[in-house]
Formats: sequence, C-alpha cells, structure tokens
Amino acid sequence: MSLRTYIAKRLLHAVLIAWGVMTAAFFLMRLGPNSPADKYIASLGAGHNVTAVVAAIESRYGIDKPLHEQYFNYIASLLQGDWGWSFGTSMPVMELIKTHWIYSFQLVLLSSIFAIVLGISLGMFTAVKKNSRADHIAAFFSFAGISIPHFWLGIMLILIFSVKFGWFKTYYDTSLPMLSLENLHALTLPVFTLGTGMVAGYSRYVRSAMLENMGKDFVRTARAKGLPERTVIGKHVFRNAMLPVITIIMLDMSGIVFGGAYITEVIFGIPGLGWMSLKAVFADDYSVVMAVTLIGAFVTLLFNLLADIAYIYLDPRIRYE
Amino acid sequence: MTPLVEIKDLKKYHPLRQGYIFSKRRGEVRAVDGVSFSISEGETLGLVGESGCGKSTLGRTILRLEEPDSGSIVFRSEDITHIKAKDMKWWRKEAQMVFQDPKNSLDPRMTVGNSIEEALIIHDMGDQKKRERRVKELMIKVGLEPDLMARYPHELSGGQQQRIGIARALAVNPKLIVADEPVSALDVSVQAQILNLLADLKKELGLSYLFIAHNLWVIRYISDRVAIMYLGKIVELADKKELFRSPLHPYTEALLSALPGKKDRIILKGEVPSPVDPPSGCRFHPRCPRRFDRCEREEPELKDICKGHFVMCHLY
Amino acid sequence: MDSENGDKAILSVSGLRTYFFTKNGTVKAVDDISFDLRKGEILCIVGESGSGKTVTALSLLRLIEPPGRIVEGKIMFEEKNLLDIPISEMQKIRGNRIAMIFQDPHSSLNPVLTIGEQITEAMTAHRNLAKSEAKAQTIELLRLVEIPEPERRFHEYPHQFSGGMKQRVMVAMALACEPSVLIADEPTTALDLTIQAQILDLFMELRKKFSMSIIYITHDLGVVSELADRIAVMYGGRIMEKGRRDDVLKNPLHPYTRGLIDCLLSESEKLASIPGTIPNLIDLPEGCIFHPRCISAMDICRTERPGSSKIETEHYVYCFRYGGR
Amino acid sequence: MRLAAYYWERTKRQRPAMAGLAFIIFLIILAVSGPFFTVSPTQVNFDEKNIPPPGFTLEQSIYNASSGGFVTTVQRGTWEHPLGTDGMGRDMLAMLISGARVSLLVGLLATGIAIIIGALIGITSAYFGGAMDSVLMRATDIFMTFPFLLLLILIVYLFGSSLTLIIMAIGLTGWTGTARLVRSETLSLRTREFIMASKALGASHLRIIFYHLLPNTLSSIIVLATLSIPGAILAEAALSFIGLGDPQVASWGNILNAGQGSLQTAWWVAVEPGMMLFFTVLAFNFMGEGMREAFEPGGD
Repeated sequence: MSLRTYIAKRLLHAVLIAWGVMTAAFFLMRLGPNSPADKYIASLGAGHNVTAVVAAIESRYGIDKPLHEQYFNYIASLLQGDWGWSFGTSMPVMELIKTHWIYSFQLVLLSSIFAIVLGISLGMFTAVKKNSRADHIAAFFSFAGISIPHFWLGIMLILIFSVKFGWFKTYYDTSLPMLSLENLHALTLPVFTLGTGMVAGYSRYVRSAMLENMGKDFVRTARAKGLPERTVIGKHVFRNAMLPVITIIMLDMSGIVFGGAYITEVIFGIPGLGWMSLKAVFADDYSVVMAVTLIGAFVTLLFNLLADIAYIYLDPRIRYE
Repeated sequence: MTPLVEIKDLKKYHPLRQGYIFSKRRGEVRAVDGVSFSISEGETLGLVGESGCGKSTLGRTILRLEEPDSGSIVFRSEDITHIKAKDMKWWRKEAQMVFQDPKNSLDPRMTVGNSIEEALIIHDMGDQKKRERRVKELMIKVGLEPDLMARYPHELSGGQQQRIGIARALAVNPKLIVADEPVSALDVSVQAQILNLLADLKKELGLSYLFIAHNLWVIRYISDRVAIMYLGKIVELADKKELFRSPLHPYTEALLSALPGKKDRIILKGEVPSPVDPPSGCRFHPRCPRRFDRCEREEPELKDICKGHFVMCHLY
Repeated sequence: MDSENGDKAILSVSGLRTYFFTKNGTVKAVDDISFDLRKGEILCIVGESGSGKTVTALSLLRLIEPPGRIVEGKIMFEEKNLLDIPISEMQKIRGNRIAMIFQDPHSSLNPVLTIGEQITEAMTAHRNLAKSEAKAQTIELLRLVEIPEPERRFHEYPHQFSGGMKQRVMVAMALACEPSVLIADEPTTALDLTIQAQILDLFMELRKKFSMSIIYITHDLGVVSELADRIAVMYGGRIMEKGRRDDVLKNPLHPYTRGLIDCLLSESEKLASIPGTIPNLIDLPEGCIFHPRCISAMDICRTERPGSSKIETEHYVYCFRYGGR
Repeated sequence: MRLAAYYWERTKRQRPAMAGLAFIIFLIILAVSGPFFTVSPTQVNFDEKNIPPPGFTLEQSIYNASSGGFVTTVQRGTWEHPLGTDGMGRDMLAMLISGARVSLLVGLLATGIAIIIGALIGITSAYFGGAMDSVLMRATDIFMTFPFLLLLILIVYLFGSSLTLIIMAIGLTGWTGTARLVRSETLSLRTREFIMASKALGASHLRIIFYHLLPNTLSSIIVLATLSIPGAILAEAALSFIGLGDPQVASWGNILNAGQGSLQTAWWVAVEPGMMLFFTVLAFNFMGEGMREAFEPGGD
C-alpha cells in the first residue's frame, strides 16, 4: 500500500465518521422530547402569541418540513458554516464560537504542553529507575493524579491559593491581553487543574511503553554493540516507546481534554466554549449546545486523523507497506 | 492396502483483501495448489516442507477446518469435500488433529480433564460417570497419571501438555489423525518420548497418520511414506526407505543433504518465493541447481517413476 | 591465561554462576561452569531449552538483566577479568572485541531504524569515523555477507528484509569492528531449513576469512557435527561433558550426552529416549542434577555433585561413573 | 472453581488492591446502613447552618430575631454533626452517605450496562467478522468521536436529568472501550490452536463462544469493568457539579457545587465530598490495577 493510498484511506474514513457524527447528532435532536420551540416558549413566559412564535421558530429551524428534507438541509447548512441562531445572545452561533474558541484553545494548549513535557520526562525517569524509591513515590502520585476529580482539585487550589493566600484571583480576568505574563499568571491554576490528570496519565503510559520496549531483543542487541546506556535508552527504547504514546496522547484529546477543559472553564469562569455551552444549557439556547458538542466531535476526529498521519512518519512499517 | 483417505487435485487459496467497505480481491495466496495423494489404513504419511509451503493448510483442509476451493477428499468411498456443517459430526469422529504448540492447543481456563472430556460431551458419549472413567483411561493410555486431570495446562510440562492433546484427539476413536508438527515445539529429549508414544498408539489402535513436519529425522523415524511439499505442491512422494536412499527431486536432495552425517551439504541460493505470485513453469526453477530451459516455461507433472516413487521434475 | 592442557586460551571462564532471583525462588540458570575458548576455534555449547546455554553467552558480555545477576566466577579476556572491570570499560569490549549474534533476527533489529544506521552505529561506537567512511565500510560489510544491492538496502528498514537476510545483517553488525571473539546464540534456529544451510555456509566462510574464535550455541547436534572443533554439553545450568568434537560425538561418556545422541542419530525401530522431563531450575535435584532421568544412577549421584574427570586429553566428564571426585 | 481461587490468592498479594477493596466494602456498608443512624440528608435547619466539624470554629454574623440586629457569633463544631453542616443547616454526614449511595449506584449500574453492551458487540463483531464487523466497528468509531462528557451533557439537556436517565446515559455511551477490547481479544483468541481444536472436535459456534471465548476474555472484562467504575462515578459527579445532575438527590457532585459558592465561609462543604470522591475513585483504581497485575499471564 503506498503512502498516498494510506492517507487517502484515512481521510475517507474520517469523512465517513464525520458524516456519521452529523447524522447521529441530527437524530438525537429529533428524538428529544422537546422541540426547540417548546424550550424557547417555556423561557418566554406568558403573554405571547404562542402559535405564531412556534410557527416562526419551527420555520427558522425548518421543523415544519418533512424529515428527510430537514436532514439534508441540516447537513447542507452545517457544511456551509451556518450552525444555527443563538436565541440567548441574538447572534449566529458561528459568530459566538469565533469570539469564544480562543479561550479554550489557550487553556488546552498550555495544559497539553505542561502535561506532555512533564509527563514524558517523569515517565522516562521512572522507567529507567524502575522499582526504586523514586519510582514508587511517582507511582503513588500518578495514581492520585489519575484519581483526583479535577473539578475538586480546582476548587481546592482556589481555596488554598486564592482564598487563603490570595496569590490568584478566584475568577479568570477576561480583560487581560492574551499574550501577557499577567494572563499566564491568571491561567496558572486552570492549567494545573486540567494538566494534573494528564501528567499522571501520560507518565504512566510512557513508563509502561518504555518498560515494554526495554525488554525487547533489539535493546539487548544495542547493548551488545557496546553503545552507552544513554544511547540505548534515548535512541533505541525511546523512539519505539513514543509510537503508542503519541497515539494515546492524540486520542486523549477527546476524553480528558474536552471533559476536563469544559469543567475547568466553568470553575474558573474562563469564557471558552465549555463555559459558553453550559451557559447555553441554562438559557435553553439549543443551537449553541449542539454546536459545542459537534465541535468536540470534529476536533476529536481531526486529532485521530493527525495521530494516524503522525504514525506514518514515525513507524516505517506503515510507511513502506 | 485399501486407501483410507484419498485426496485428488485439492486446492485452497486464501484471498488477499483490501479495504473495508468495498473490499476487493487483490490476489490470493495459493497455499495448496493441486495436491493429490492417498493414505492407506494403518499407514503414516510424512509431509515435509519449509514454513509457508502450505503443509499446515493442507492438513486443515483435509479435516475440513478450512473449506477447499476445488478437488476432492474421499474417506472410505464417502466424499466429504462438500458435506455441510450439520452433517459433519461423523467425520469429526473419524478424523482428528494434534497441534504444533501444545500450550496453545489447550484452553488455559479449562482443566486438562475437561479439555479431553469436551470431545465426549460434544459427541454425547456416555453420562458423566462414564465420561470420567473414559478420561482416566485415555490419560493412562498416553502415559499420564490420571490425577493430573484436575490440573490446568500451565501446571504441566510441554511434553505432558502434548500428551493431553493426543488424548483429546483419541477420545472419539478416530481412524485418521493429522499431526501438525506435534513435536517441533518440544525439547529433543522429550520429542523422542512423544514420537514413541505416537508410534505405539498407531500399532495398538490401528491409526493412520498424516504427519506434518519440517524436521527430517522426525519424518524418517515415524513415516511409512514421505511427501515433500514446495510452494503448495507435492514435488516428490515415495516410500520412506526409497526416498532417503535415492532422492530424485533436486529440492529433496538439498533437504536430505542437511541431515547430520552427510558431508557435502547442497546449498540452495535465494529464498522461497511468495505463494501469491509463484514462478512460472516449475516452481522450484529459480533456486534449482540443475535447471534447464524447459523448467522455466513448462510446469512438470507428478509422475510415477518406478513402483510408487512419484516426482515432479523435468529431469525424469 | 593457560587452559587446561596448556594451549593459549583467548577467553577463559571459570566457576561462573549466574542466578535469577525471582519471587518464587532462585533460578540457578548457570551453576559453576568452566571452559576455555582457544584462538581460531569454534566451541559449540550444546543443550536443550533451560540448560543455561543462552545465559552463559549473555554472562560473557555481562548482558544479564535483573532479576538476574552473575553471582561469582571469572571471565578472563585479554589479561582482564571481565567481571571486575567497570561497566564503561565493558562497553568498550562489547561489539568491539567480543561481538554477539542472537537467535531471533526478527526481534533483534530495531524496527524504526534503517539497517544502515544500525550497522554504522556499531562501528562509530568504537572507532572515530567520518560519516561517509562509516557508510562505505557498512556497505562493504553488507556485500561481504552477500546481501544483494547493498547501496540500496543500506537505507531500508528491517521489515523489508526476509528472515535469512536479517540474520545476515546481524552477522554484518557483529563483524563491524572485526572482533576477536564472536558469540552466536542459535543463529539458525528461527530460520527455514534451506536458509539455515545458507547461514551456516556463510559462517564457515567468514571464519576462514577472519580467523575469529567463535562460541556457537545450539541444540542441533547436526550443526555441531559439522561446525565444532570442541563441544561442551550443558544440562540444567551445568556442563556435563566437554571435549574435542570427535571424542564427544563418537565416544560420548556421560549418560545424558549418550541419550541425546541416541535420540537424534539412532535409526532403529524404536527411538531411544531419555525418560522424564527437564528439571525445574528453581527446585533442582540434589547431587547430580541428571540423576532422576539417568538409567545408570548410583546412590552417590543422589547426594553429591560430581566434579570433572579427565578421560583423555581435553575430554572431561562430570559423572561419578568415571570418577567425578 | 480452583482457577478463581488461584487468582484470588494472587490478587490478595497486591496490598493497594486489598486496601481499595476494604474501602469499597466499608463504603457499601455505610451506604446501605446509613439511613438507620443518620438524620435525613434533606432536613433543612437554618438555626444550625454552617456548623464546622468538631475542633474547628467559625465566626459568622447571624440575624438575631429577638434583638433585631446582626450578632457576631463563634460557631463551634459539635459531635452532633461530626462532619459539620452546610449553608442550609443540613447534616454533612447524612448527605455524604446519601452521596455514597448515589455514586455506588451510578458506578455499578452504569458500568454493568456498558460492559454487557460492549462485550456483546465486541464478541459478535470479532467472531462473525465481515460486514457485521465493519458496521459495528464504524458505529463504535462514531460513538467514540463524541467527547464523553459533552455527549452526556447533550443527552441530559435533551432528555432531562433524573438519576435513572443519567445512569442509562452513562451506560449507553460508555460501552465503546469494552467493545474494542473484547473484539481485539476475541480476534487474537480466534486464531489460537485450542479454538481450532474445539472446531476439529465438532463444537458448535455457541459452544465455542460460551465455553472458550467468553471465559478467556472474562478476566480482561472484569479488570476493565473495575477500572471503568471510577469514570462513571466521576461523570455523574461532574454533571451534578455543573448543575445538571438530579436535583432530587444529594450526590457528592451536588454538595461540591454548593460548596464552591461558600468557599470563603464554610470550606468543609467543598472539601468533604471531594475527599470522598477522591478516595472512592482511588480505591477502584487500586483494585483494578491490582487485579490487572494478578491476572496477567506468566506473572510468576
């Protein structure tokens, strides 16, 4: 299989899944007991011409049309970038996303860098020092890190560092310029909240991947050549260990990062997509909730695709098949 | 001697598929590509070949564990090539298999006694008491203490595990046993024990074996006749003594020259070609030290040279 | 170092013990063995699985991993005891003065590095070479082990090579620094019959070319009869018998050696076999470890461990039938 | 079963796993017997609001009805409320025990649903292969593409947030990992020689699935189930924490949500439920890891 066919295959697969995701979302919407109109009317209260509003909303959402037509319209408008209208904020959902995504992005980016750097170093260190006291201590902390609910961790950090010591504000300050030290300072606790679980998880993946490869025959070959231990671990073991780790890190984007970032934003009041989505849930702002879910799925899909492609460049066995 | 089982022009191709929605055939592995032979009652046919030559597939196809693509398998004048799964039970009682890796061939979550008993349960052979007695009998027959029946496979040695595998195959009183490299995973000193056991059982129970191996000294000990397989075809088939005394096919000559005690080893150049795209003409010609023009163009047939010594080579 | 009969030994092992300290007990994988390797000879170490032959080989390069440990012994090589020198000095010997080839060529090569890089690396670890120089030498080595189109294959990855070709790459890698001792641990076991013959042939040729001393580890007596100058037979972590090839093969004395040879070479109606199974290395029998399977065991075999008895020049047996005190 | 006893022996040697098990048993006893010795977790009493645990004190201004003004009082913890009370005077201990009941219920039921669905899909997919496998695995891919929490939030938003629904939702969305694992294990088992041997003996598909494939994947399924419970518990807690949980029940997430608002005054309201969550999740993780190690073949 040539490289191009391989990538084409992965792309085709991604398109298929994206279509599946949109379809699933569509039917989930239609299966729900409440139509968007009901939700909106409930929030309006009495004194309105209910039938007219319902008709208006239903035609806005296209619910008055037959199901298959609704389905095609829905997919078509998604593809054209028309992600619906936010009643809560009276603007197109796409506009709303454009103003909020950057806050999620900076949080996820900083946390990922923090987690990847620390997680990989810790994993390598504990693998080399297997069964030492340091390894046992690290194992305990990574278990704690995996098990600690990050929303609780966030609150405890606020309690200690903001309420008790007053080092940080309890809420994220949106007036800070994005690229400034103050902003970085303000993001310290959120990044730590989101990153802890990731560091713990990654360090364990890296450790077990390193250990698995350290037992392989080719490592013995490398030692038998007379290579210094640094080269054996840093070159032969590490490169092989990174293969599964990169996949896992990419795939993690969906579980840990989206769930975690959502809640971290809520705790610290960071106006990212998660915060926006929760606000929309309480404001019954239907299209926004849906849009954030879809974005989550599409970004996950993108990362899966990136993982696949990264793999090609790291693993010659796929590259030359 | 009447043939117990007769195989004619048997073929088994494994398709190579690509893609998951619109999968298309990209070609096929010609694992078994037109094989004919017969095994007489009470006879052991040794089948020798290198890895990938199709010998294991051949064994499985004869037992109908894989579906043959064409050709026929006839057991005592009963054609079993196409019988349906639900009519297969009697055939499963007539023919059994002993596997290569004794550890892998026993369910790790079952006691070895239960593994043997499973055969009796499937074929409704007796109530629980009778079955237990039969399991004990079988274990004694293969040279094991009956107490071992409550053990799990990982608690036994490789040789003991293989004895269990043999007992399981014997449970249904088969006539034919396909033994797929039954000793190659064992240590030399244990190999001899298992080979002796198989030879004794054959005499005692009147079994016939199709004995698959890549090791010639094993074949030399156990077989009555020997077939040499190369890339899905049988290239030579003869009585054991005849074959070891005067091998005809250049491939057989090379294999035999590797036996200990032979001084001048024949070294074949190159490697076994892919069975997806076998060479034209005689499949062995790219590696053959004695090839000539015709070998490349024309595929030789398996010919009877003298009194049951078959060879597939243009030299003869 | 003088060996048992006064010849010059290039590598001399005495009293080597390598144990594995597992949760379930101590595995005495190698238990007090001694042998010499002479210049230019092939010493075959023969044994079944669990006999300790691979652990012996790994011990020579100090490649034993925890929970294993070399407990005691001496390995004299070039006037030094390899067990006394620091690990950094040992690294200078590995691959350089003593090289090793492993059993399974499929798993012994790093799947994500090119063949060229893996061989070059073995060279540059010990010698100061320009990149182009190392590459030229590597290609020369690939040609030497008869890999066609070495310039192209230099840039390929292990999975693009067949088993036989991979083992040739391993051989090239071992020869990279022209070592004086080569340890080959069952280098043909994982290969097909006709490919085995090719690799063996390659060995014979290279031996002539390089006049190396080779320790060849195998369970295949057929290979031994072709290749060996001298033989050491191992069982359960100990040497049972050692001596010149013809002495051991034509006149085997130890009951185990005799059993092994009978198993393989007898052409009688009934195969000779050794009863019982290979002992569990954690719970070794007292005395001579072979006594539970030995047809000629005596009382003393059950309680005491036999020492070596010299039968004739260079032919030693560890058995009370021949003294053993 | 001698084999079960054997694995139990090996699990017993894992000390963290045993500590985890002990904690979980303790929690179950507490959750079951709690209602018999605690006050109602929903009983509001504003006279007793924000009482700290014994040993701690809290200064607060309380409106005194008789004098008509605010008086600063020092609240001392009492043994009547060993873990203090929240801002509405509810007993923390009673609420935490109720929360334990909710969490255990969610953890066990939701995981149970997920594991059964996942195992069925995984085995069917691998054993029959072909088109069946393709369709099932693509469906799994689509499911896995939705971030778990976002999907839960969407479902709860669309269909309401009763505890039953939350449990169903977690179970119905959490099966993908199990399906993948069971499928890959079955695929590798299918080519093993003992399956071939059973076929050679004439065993039926059902016999092979139920007597050979399932028992051989069971240990992985048990380990995965144990390690999935924390995920389910945390998912419910996260939903409750952001205010989308079942408002009718006192769950750890709900209490924590309330606790975040009163961090300045009553820190224990946020600390205690989080601690319970943390230890519960840790206990299941320790147990799962210990079992994974004990079940690993060739561990000795």
